[in-house]
Amino acid sequence: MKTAVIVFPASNCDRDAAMALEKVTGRKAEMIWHRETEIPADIDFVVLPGGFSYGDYLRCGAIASRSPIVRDLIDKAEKGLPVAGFCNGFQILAETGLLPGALMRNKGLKFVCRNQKLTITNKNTRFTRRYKDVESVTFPIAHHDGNYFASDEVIRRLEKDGRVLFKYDGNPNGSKSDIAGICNEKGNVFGMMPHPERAIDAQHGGTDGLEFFKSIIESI
Amino acid sequence: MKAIVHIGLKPGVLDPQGRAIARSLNDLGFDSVKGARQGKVIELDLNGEDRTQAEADVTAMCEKLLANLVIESYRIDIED
Amino acid sequence: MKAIVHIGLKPGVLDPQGRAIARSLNDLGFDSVKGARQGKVIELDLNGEDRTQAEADVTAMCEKLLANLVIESYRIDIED
Amino acid sequence: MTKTEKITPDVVAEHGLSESEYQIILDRLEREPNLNELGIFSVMWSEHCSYKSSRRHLAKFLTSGEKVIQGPGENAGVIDIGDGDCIIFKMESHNHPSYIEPYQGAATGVGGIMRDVFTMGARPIALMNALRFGEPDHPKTRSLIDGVVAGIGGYGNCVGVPTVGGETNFHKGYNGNILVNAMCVGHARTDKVFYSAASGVGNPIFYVGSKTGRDGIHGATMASAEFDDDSEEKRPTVQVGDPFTEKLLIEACMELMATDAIIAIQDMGAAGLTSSSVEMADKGGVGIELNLDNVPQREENMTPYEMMLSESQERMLMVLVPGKEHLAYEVFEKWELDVAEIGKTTDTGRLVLKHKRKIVCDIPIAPLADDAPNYDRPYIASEKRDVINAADIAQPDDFNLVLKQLISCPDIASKRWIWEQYDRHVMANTMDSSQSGGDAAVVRIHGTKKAVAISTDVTPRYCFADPVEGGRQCVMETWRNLTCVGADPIAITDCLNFGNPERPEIMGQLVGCIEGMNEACHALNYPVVSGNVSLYNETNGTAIPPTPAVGGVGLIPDSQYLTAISGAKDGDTLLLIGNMTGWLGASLYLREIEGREDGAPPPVNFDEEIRNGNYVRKLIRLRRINAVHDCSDGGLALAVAELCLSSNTGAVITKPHDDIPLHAHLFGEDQGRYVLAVEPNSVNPIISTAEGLKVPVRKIGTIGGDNFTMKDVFKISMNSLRHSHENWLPEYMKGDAK
Ligand SMILES: Nc1ncnc2c1ncn2[C@@H]1O[C@H](COP(=O)(O)OP(=O)(O)O)[C@@H](O)[C@H]1O
Ligand SMILES: [Mg+2]
Repeated sequence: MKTAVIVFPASNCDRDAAMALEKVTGRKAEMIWHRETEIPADIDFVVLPGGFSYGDYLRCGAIASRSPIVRDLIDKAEKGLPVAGFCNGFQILAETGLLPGALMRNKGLKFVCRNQKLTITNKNTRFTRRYKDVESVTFPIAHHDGNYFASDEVIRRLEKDGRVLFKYDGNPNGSKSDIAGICNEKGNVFGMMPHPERAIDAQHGGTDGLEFFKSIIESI
Repeated sequence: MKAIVHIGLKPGVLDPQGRAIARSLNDLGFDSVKGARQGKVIELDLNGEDRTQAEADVTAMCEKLLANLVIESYRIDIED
Repeated sequence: MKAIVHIGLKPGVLDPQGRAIARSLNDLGFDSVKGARQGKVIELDLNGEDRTQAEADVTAMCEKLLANLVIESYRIDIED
Repeated sequence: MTKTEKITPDVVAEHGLSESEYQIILDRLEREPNLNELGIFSVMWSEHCSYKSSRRHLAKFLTSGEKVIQGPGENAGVIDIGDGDCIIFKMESHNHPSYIEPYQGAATGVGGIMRDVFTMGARPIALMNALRFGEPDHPKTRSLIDGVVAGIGGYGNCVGVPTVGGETNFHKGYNGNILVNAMCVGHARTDKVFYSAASGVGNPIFYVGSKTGRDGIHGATMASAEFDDDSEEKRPTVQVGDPFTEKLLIEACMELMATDAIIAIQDMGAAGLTSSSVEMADKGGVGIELNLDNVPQREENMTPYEMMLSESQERMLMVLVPGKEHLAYEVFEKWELDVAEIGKTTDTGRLVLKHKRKIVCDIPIAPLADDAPNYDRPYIASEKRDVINAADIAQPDDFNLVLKQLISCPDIASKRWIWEQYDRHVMANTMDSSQSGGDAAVVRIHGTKKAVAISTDVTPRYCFADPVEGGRQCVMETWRNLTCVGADPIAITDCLNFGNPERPEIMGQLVGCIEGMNEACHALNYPVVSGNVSLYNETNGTAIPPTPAVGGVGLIPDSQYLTAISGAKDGDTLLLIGNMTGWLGASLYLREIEGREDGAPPPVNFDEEIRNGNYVRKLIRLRRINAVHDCSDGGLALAVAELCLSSNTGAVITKPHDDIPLHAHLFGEDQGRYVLAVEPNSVNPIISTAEGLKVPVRKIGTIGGDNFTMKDVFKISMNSLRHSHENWLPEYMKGDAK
């Protein structure tokens, strides 16, 4: 089981993501620099970490989504490689088109950092299946642009296909339909604004995020 | 050459920034303001002399990077 | 009436955003791009018919709220 | 400007130099300076860089101790936390820039203080901010808060360093001069600490980071000039920060520091290239020659004057080991930052600048730094105030109302609106932060069981009432707050914000506060390892209240022992540690309820404080305490109310049987006190051990229920208290924008 974290200039949750992966897999995650052109073939799961890649200039995640490594990531994800993006990582995935929709400025126009309760809306996925007996989790959120937007048509389809995995309990940013996390059609690419990787330790943020990582790792 | 790219939200996409601006202006006593929208302008300095080429290039830049077509539309002006 | 307010950084003020955009365009193979600057446009819907009045009002809005005069300058276009 | 421009008395005055200071320059140079040289003297001799009014008084501070690796004099202080780990920290002001351009002023303040810390080899792990705004009704206050908070968050969040705590006060004394003090705490390995002293001759000097533009030229002199109504015209000197570049700069510096290429390194802070090069040369006793043509420039036709005085952000200067230059190029090019060799160290002891093949500056370095003016400004001590007898202050009719007023008054009301805009969790090591409303923030040292506790404090009310007593108290309060989370307090940094030192009464406040602080440092063995002075905080002749902000840092050897304000459980017994006299002078109660700001402040008794604090810390380590909070603003009643709010429960406190008036009992601000929530079966052992240690302890009530109650005196629902506490700031900020 080999995992990797992609590091962009001004990623700042890369270490947190790597710690979470190591905790669950028992093995150090590989850190891949954005200038690389290829994700090694033996990598089983890739995380796009949170942060402010390229200063969030132009649009959050926009410049990162056009970087060399992400071009290869798109290819591999389309062929089924499991990928998860948290916060800035979700914004990048939306910018690539691997996930539908866009993340806009929070409705309140302010950065918001809090412990956010989330309802798990589909437990039948590679990313959530270990939450069997759990209805909701609390993950930290910390973002300025987490307001999920997609056309009504897209939202309807996401809901119908069970591709909305997490919803906010008390919408912090104006996201349509309270959407916090979604996956692609194949179910191998997942993105969410909250930070499960900051919820793997009782001393810091709680442990609600552990089952998320265990779910996806087990599924591989 | 210079290209000016205007990028704005598509109609129907909620614009919280625009709305906040209009409200603040009303609060400041500017009652004539009925609504506001915020967009961005990107000014590019370009090498080369060929207008048609420039237009084609900048269109490609918009499609590939500058605009997010899920929520934004764009308009290009080329100046000499 | 409509007012279009263009707001940009004053010359000499650091524009990290513009720099990042230009660099990314170069990376994508758009070699003709020498530089980029990003500004914003605010489009205001206004009541009333009086152009001069509108111009004065929008200038006041810029000075009071829309532009940060420490680092930004602005330009106003009024359209009917 | 060209260097042929004549140096007239006006030009000298524009540079903020007095006639006598100019005379010294003439004597030292034995000729007239050119404009570049004058500019360099002017920034180096500004209050901001030379500490000319405060230096002799700062020299009195206790600055050494068993755990001190580096005291004041470097970019930041360094303390030992064992196992080869050290903590590097400092606090700095960005008051004037934040008043002029709140977003950028505050943002660049955060950026600047971080550079002071990572320049020494430390990875920044926590940020704090101490803010003072004018009264809420003042027309500028709201937009200043909005901009400052957005700026602090905008910078810290992007760089990815958690902003874990701070303090926010409001007072009309800050109407025209807000205070924005930022603190950064970093972690390094003791054998990988970097210093700024250049050494050797012929070693290459490297410039890295952002390009130099015309930003903030004369920023350092602006920060030392009093404000008047024309200040708006000084606007173009404001710098713009780029946190993205800062983040890259941190990573790149860390990467280069892991090699053995660096001899010395120094950030370019106030007075940019000038102060960084002069300080490096001066500390190392070498000369420096720079070729300004090689300085990476953002704008065309920059003059030597502009390059030397620019305060463009996110830049560093380094002296490298000859032959290792390629390492710098590799690392900084990888991170897409500018990197250039711009000069060499020399043995001349002079600062020589070349531009377009001409020498545009050639001055000896010693007078610039070491021999900078050092004034013994006249001062008069503040007049002592009378002690207020609590019995002379009328008892309120309605204690419920008083509680509500205090819990929602601007200084006490929840600052959630502020700290929710700060990423408090990034780096995944935050164990306690603003979120709990507790006394100190706690951040774990990555990969260890150790954690550092951080607290910033000062009570300007007390410092204004009695600078010496207020000085003692602010140091003491950080010590107490660190104790509340079970940390061993180690050392402090400070940021001394005062008015115009040329006025003897202001100078008296500065000298008095330093004296009081220093007494506390000695009594507590709690040295000062870094700090900053911000003077001339006045508008139209009115000075701010004396505000010596203190940032304390302590160590929790095993983070499992962490105790916080939020752990109280229903059924716990409430204990009060410490003596009680019902001190209402200079209290929050007196100001908020009686509208009076008079009276002597509560005195600090160091022996009692140490006994009480050490006992609390011991109980925490024995895991005898579920929750703890010290009594500060608003006294016992507010301490219990805050503890209940944080723990999400209520409390019943008992009516005392002593002759202290009830309102003084509840709201008096006697120092050295802690409220503890403990399991009922711990009560007797705690009390009996305390007796032997001469620590006063009494039972004051019980935790639990939905109300905060004192029988026959008040009963208020926790919901209503919470509502009052939480709502003031968001409601206030909803008011008219700008
Ligand atoms: N500007 C700020 N930034 C971050 N946290 C803040 C700020 N102002 C206040 N806080 C937080 O609010 C809480 C209460 O602050 P304060 O009343 O100053 O505490 P204390 O009196 O115990 O020192 C603390 O947890 C503090 O960290
Ligand atoms: Mg406290």
